[in-house]
Amino acid sequence: MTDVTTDIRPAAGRAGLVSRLAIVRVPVSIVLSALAVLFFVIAAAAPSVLSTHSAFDTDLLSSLTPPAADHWLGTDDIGRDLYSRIIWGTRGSLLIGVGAMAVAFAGATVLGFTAALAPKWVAQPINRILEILLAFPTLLLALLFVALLGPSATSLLISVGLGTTPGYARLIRAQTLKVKQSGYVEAARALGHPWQIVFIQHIAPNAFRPLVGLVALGIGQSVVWASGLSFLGLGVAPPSPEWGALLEAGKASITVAWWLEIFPGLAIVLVALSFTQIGQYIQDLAEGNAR
Amino acid sequence: MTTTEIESPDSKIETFPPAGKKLLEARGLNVWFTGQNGERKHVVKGVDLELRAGKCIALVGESGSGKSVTARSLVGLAGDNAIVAADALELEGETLLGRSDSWWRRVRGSRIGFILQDALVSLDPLRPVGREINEALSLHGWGTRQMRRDKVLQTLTEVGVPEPELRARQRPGELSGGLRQRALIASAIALHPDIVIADEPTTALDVTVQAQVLGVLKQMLARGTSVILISHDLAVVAKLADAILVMQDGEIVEAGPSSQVLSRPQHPYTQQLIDAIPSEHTKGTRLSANDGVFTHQLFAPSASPLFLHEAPLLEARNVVKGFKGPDGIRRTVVKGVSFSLGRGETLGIVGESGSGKSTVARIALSLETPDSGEVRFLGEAWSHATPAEQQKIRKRIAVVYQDPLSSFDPRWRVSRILTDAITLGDPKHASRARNRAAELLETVGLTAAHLDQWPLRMSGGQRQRVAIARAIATNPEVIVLDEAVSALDVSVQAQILDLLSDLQTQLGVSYLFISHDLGVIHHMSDRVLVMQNGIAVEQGTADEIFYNPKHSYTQKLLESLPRLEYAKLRLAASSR
Amino acid sequence: MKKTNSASLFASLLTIATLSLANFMPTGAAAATGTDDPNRIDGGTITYVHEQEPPCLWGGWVQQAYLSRQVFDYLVSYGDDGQIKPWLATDWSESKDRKTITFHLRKDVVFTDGDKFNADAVVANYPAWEKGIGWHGFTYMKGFTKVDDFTVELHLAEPNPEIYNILANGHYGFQSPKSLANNTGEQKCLTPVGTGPWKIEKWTRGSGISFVRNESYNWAPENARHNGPAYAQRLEWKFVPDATTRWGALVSGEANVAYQPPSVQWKTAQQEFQTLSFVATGRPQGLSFNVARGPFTDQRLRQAFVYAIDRKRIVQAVFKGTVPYEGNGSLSKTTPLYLDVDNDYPYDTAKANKLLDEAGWTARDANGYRVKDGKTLEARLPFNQAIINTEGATALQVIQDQVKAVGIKVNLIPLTQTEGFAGAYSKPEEKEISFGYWVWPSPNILDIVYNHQLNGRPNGNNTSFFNDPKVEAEIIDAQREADPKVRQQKFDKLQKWFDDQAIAIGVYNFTYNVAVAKNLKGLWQDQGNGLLNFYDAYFVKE
Amino acid sequence: MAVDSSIIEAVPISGANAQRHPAVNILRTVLLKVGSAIFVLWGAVTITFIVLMVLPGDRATILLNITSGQTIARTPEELAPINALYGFDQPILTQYIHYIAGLPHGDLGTSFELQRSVANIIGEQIAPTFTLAGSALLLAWIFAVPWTLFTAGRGRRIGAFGSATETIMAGLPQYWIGILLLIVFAIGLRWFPVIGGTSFMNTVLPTVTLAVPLAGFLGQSIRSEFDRTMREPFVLSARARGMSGVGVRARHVLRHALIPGITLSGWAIGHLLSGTVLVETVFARPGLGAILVNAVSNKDFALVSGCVILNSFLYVVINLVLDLIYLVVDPRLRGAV
Repeated sequence: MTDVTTDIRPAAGRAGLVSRLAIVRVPVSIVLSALAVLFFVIAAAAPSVLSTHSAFDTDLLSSLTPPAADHWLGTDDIGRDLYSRIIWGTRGSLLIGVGAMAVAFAGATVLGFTAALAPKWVAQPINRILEILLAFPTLLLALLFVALLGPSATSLLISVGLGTTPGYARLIRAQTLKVKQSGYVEAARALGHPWQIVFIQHIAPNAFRPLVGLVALGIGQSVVWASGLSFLGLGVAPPSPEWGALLEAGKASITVAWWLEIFPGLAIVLVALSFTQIGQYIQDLAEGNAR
Repeated sequence: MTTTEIESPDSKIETFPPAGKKLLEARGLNVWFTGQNGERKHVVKGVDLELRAGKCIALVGESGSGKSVTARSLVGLAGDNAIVAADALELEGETLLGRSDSWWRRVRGSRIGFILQDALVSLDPLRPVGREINEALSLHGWGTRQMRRDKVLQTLTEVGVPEPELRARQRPGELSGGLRQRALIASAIALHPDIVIADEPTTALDVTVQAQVLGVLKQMLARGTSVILISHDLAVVAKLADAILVMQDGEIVEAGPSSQVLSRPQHPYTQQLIDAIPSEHTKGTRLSANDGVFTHQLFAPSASPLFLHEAPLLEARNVVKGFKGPDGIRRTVVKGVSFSLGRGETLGIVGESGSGKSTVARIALSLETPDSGEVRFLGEAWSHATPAEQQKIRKRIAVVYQDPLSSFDPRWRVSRILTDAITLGDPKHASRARNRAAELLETVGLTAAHLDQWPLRMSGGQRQRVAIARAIATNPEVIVLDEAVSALDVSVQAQILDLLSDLQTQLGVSYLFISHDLGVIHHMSDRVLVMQNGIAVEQGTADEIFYNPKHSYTQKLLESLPRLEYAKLRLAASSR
Repeated sequence: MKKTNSASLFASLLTIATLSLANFMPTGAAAATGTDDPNRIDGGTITYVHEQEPPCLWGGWVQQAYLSRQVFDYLVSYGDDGQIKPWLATDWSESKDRKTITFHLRKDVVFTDGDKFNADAVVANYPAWEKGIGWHGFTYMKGFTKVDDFTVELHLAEPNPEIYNILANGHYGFQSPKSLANNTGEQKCLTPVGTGPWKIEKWTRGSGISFVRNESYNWAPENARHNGPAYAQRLEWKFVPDATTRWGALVSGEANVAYQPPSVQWKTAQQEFQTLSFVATGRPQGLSFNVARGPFTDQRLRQAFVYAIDRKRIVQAVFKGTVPYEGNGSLSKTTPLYLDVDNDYPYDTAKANKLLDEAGWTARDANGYRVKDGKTLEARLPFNQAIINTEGATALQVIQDQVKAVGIKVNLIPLTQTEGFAGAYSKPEEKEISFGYWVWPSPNILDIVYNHQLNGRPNGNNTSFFNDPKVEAEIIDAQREADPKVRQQKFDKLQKWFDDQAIAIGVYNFTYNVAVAKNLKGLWQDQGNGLLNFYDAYFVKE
Repeated sequence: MAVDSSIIEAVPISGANAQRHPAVNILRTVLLKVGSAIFVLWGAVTITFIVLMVLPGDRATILLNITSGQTIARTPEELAPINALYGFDQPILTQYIHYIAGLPHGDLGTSFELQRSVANIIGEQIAPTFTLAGSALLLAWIFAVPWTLFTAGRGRRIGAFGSATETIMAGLPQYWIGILLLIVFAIGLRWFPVIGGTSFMNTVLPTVTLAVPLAGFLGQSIRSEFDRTMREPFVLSARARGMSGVGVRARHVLRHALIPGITLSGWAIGHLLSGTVLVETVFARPGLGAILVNAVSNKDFALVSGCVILNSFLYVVINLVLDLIYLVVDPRLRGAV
């Protein structure tokens, strides 16, 4: 009998995701977000299923057609179907988003765990390096890497990934330190489990749990980031319809062909939004805040 | 249920006006909560209560009984998702139903004061307490700035806060538990409301602090304020209340004058609550109604019960431990504690918060290494053993924490929690670990059906049973129980204490039993160690300590402890 | 004769114009108005929105010439008819060996810091030219010598008929000797001191440069519309990288003159504003095939590539009339001795396919690309994003798409500014096709871009890696030819040969367009290199 | 029953904490902070140096090509004088030591591309960037605080609406908002100037552009803390004292909710260079962003490094300032410093 408020509040705490999903009523916004993500995943995996035209075939006779029945989202200045280009650009854009997160989390995991768990003489230097990298402008890190690797999807992915690594590393470190002090880690130690087992069974998975949502969130943000680099002319080689490149190219025609700028932008927003929504939802579930 | 009538003569009653005016009355109070999915939950069911001037009535019940919701409904703060209905709900004849927010704001704080438990979280931690009290005044447009400032100090003095100027400038975190709880009371009574509702005002407080706060409430009563006291603790209630209403599952199951309810409980639930309180009188008796369940003789005790001449199972010698605080300053929290624990024995360690008892527990488990001194297990090095040696001994010393939930990996179900421990205890059992887990659950009074449950979805008592099952899974010789029953409702606590006793009898296991609760300690312990500020001030058999305390601190602790009139209770029980 | 004799070499982006083209020559109001317009308003601030911001005001980059032209004066000036007119030099004469030119200088010219312009000033500027203009060595200037206070001799290593064009081109202006001697590097970079009609008041990096007029200016070139101080009081030169924004600034009236309006708005610009256009001389934007190695060593493949692309339509669709189609891969329409080959290689995929079949690229892979001996017909085409704009990149994408239809795979490789300027993808084994242009006022551009050696080392400007001593000799011979008619014939023959060989083919001309508000008159583009001249520009009452 | 869950049981009972020696402690803290700040700056400069050295592309070639508009490889004869002039021919370590040695004297070196001292360039460009970043942060706060105040902790519907708005804002690409704002408000409606500049009217659209995603992030972080704090018992206490719902939000809950917002603001200021680059590009506004992008492209080490030093310095300073702000907002921390 501790907290008088517990009796009117739903128990906050933790439980397995699966069982929670089963009992929690999923909000409409999450359903819509999941549908959007599904749409984009299909577009990335099998663009031809969703596209209506070729994304690369030019048709100089129908350049800058406004959105219509034939070209749902209009055409660009050399007659390519914008809708199909957005669909075909999904793979590149999502790959950059997902890949950047993979890079960021791979780096951040190693750095974060080491900084939190390694002996002082290892952890301290890593903490220092993290501190230096955090003081570095993220965009500059990305710029340097693009300059180093040349403009391509791969270098965008690596640049955005590495640029955001220090931030995530610090989060993982903080999370690991928190889990390290938790009751169940102590319980496992008291039970007689050696450190490696405690790490594998408890620390690593639980430190990651609240970050699962962050990954989804980061995918959306990475797409935005990468498109920003494309916008600065550090993007993917044409004619790739990567979204940032579409925005860059559409800018010149915006006064007469608004669709070239609006729709790719909306695609980016939609991806960022739906991934963020799902990310937050997963995070809430993981932290037990979902009702 | 019957309306409470306060007629019974009590020693205190003479200081009050004989029959107070009716201040607050509820008839047929019902509260529902609307859940996320629109379904309604009936949490308060037809409660009747009546508070007369200068009286104290108490709502008693366990968690989930609806007592707090009832109290909050009386100040219109049941919550946004609550539906409150009543045949009548009146404050001095004015109805409280359907009142606007601005009307309520005028009532709250000026006519009805409301005190919550634990001022550490019930006062804004970012603001000085003086400001909070001042706010109570300014919200009701009371006085000028200067008058309010004086009033704050006056109110603080009223509730017994020394150096009020200094304290008013401090934030809750900077005050001791007793002072901040008094400050909280001050913020609720600054405008001298006729009615004060105190919701668990002493819960989470150390026993000495609790005594101080009860004293403040008593003074309020003496000044003519009427009090509605909400508590789970019958002993606390017994000190103050004129009448007691016992709540269970949203209903009042018994109501009557305190003496009557406590000494001649009519309802079995009331009876059960009273019986469940552990104390010096209950030593060696069962606290709960259910019989000891012990269907499986799972394993022979690892060694035959008593080797008279063997070394103590656990022996701490002059253990010292300090920690560096966030300010970089090292504080010694355990200052040379020695004890020994024999086979099949229970050593109780009692002390208030900050006494260092939990650190002692961690040192006993070798989760901390003492700065000096050492702990030996069966005469072998334990606190200073190599990790490999420690690994072996760990399986023979288990632990149960206050909050079992936090000691379970949130990703694991009960089965995994138990099989993990079983396999670790003896890898040979891996193949039939699940069966053994089921047996363990039955041993601790659960069933195999619980295997696939998430601890989060279990009740506090069930979780603690799982924690105990995990503790005995490795077949240990010692179990460290660190406030293992402190978070439980009294009836559940009774069951767990009984279970622990049963296990000790059958397994011959030794307990290092750490608690702040003197009653529990006395009930459980063979020998007791009293700690204060990191020092073991007194050590001896339980009866020596409790009936013949030598050290002044021990004496103070025992004096502070609110007790029921046990003789009377026992009498009542035997006459039943 | 040395083989580098006639080459003025190194293309910077300097420009010259000689021919009038229907759509690309200023015909309009802006240029033709006289000095005594009754509606003229004295003073005012002209706001010009330009695209790129150079590091320093003066130097060898055309972006610097645009600016230098406002604050410096030059020995000679381009006339509207393409003839060279006197400016700071009143007259001049050439020695017999054409290697020494004697200039007689004006005597009334004063720098804005009070320093006098004279022979000493000319001589003092030469070291700065030598050091500050990256390609200076290719002009064959050796230095000035003072004859008397107002007479200098310019010495050339080789006779150079285009030397006047170069001296008039915006890079070879004069700074005050005092400032050259005493000012800091930063001052020389940001606020050089000249004799010109404008003085620099302030340069806010990332934003723009404020010019104020030189009140004592009274030595305008002969082809200027007036003499005396500039009409307008101030000139605000803003740097706005985005075309749409520049357009918006013009439309909203914030700017009076906008550089390179968006192509999609060009029609509107022509209807609602005054426009000025100038087609750059030299070599047009074109494709150069690597003839040293790879598939395009085969002439049939080069020709097939050209037949496979519909160049006229691409230029029309992508640039919407802002730039003209150019068929000639060697010389642009405005370059002297230009040969029109616009009708060669019409769009003909059948012919392209036939040529490819003949060359043995008959098999196709799963994606429809041609294969021979297990190798896909594939070409790398790197392009520098700092030089090829978005529309240029779009044109390349259409080309890529069109040649795909005949089974050629083109890989576009965008280079960052760092890569491009660091010389990435400039070796024969790194690319099959190059895309780029050279601004140069003379047909001897052929020598710059086709000579395989330069000072005994591989010539970096030879992007087709062409290596044929016989043809190189013919180019030099044509450049040195004294008889204009024969010279024309020789250059025609060479242009035709390069066209037939399809070593380099044209796509479009680099064109310098501006849109001008209707209430600003008198603005003209230098007919030698297209530099804007704000000196004569004035506002009129509306 | 509260049994200390923390390892440290010796919680000071009163606020007195008499045993400390404040002067020694403060000096120690200051020295530590300054030391780590210098270390961070040194590390950032060194990383910049290493990366720019590793970056492909010869600086002398870039310089030659950029001043003549060409993209070709250069001969050693052409490069030698440039290398000698800028000291590119010295051993890398020498160049590094030379640069580092100049720093303590405030010598940030000279930009070889712009022919100017880096300190001058930064001094000239810092104001517009600061104005932009500062006003964007301010605007983000001005939006986020009332927005959270009125939509957080008010039931699911309103909360979901508030939170969705924030999510959308946070997900908007900055340059995209910038372009749209420019097209609609400057070019279309002509409410604001089109050409970039540093006047007030010139700053409005860039500020909004930068503020929109920031307000989204800020709102999200404030909201979650707000929601959490609304469930704290002291909220009930204050209500029971007679305080109105709005009063509790504004006077108690908000203060708690601001703490994560402050953390985020520190992060945002620390990354102002990243944020302003795109916005400055879209609006053709002077500032460090464009300078930085160009400097990286041209391997202009001194300039890039100057920007890095500025940013790192800012990061360090902001963190110190934040520590102080935390102390004001959350006095509980005072004992711990």
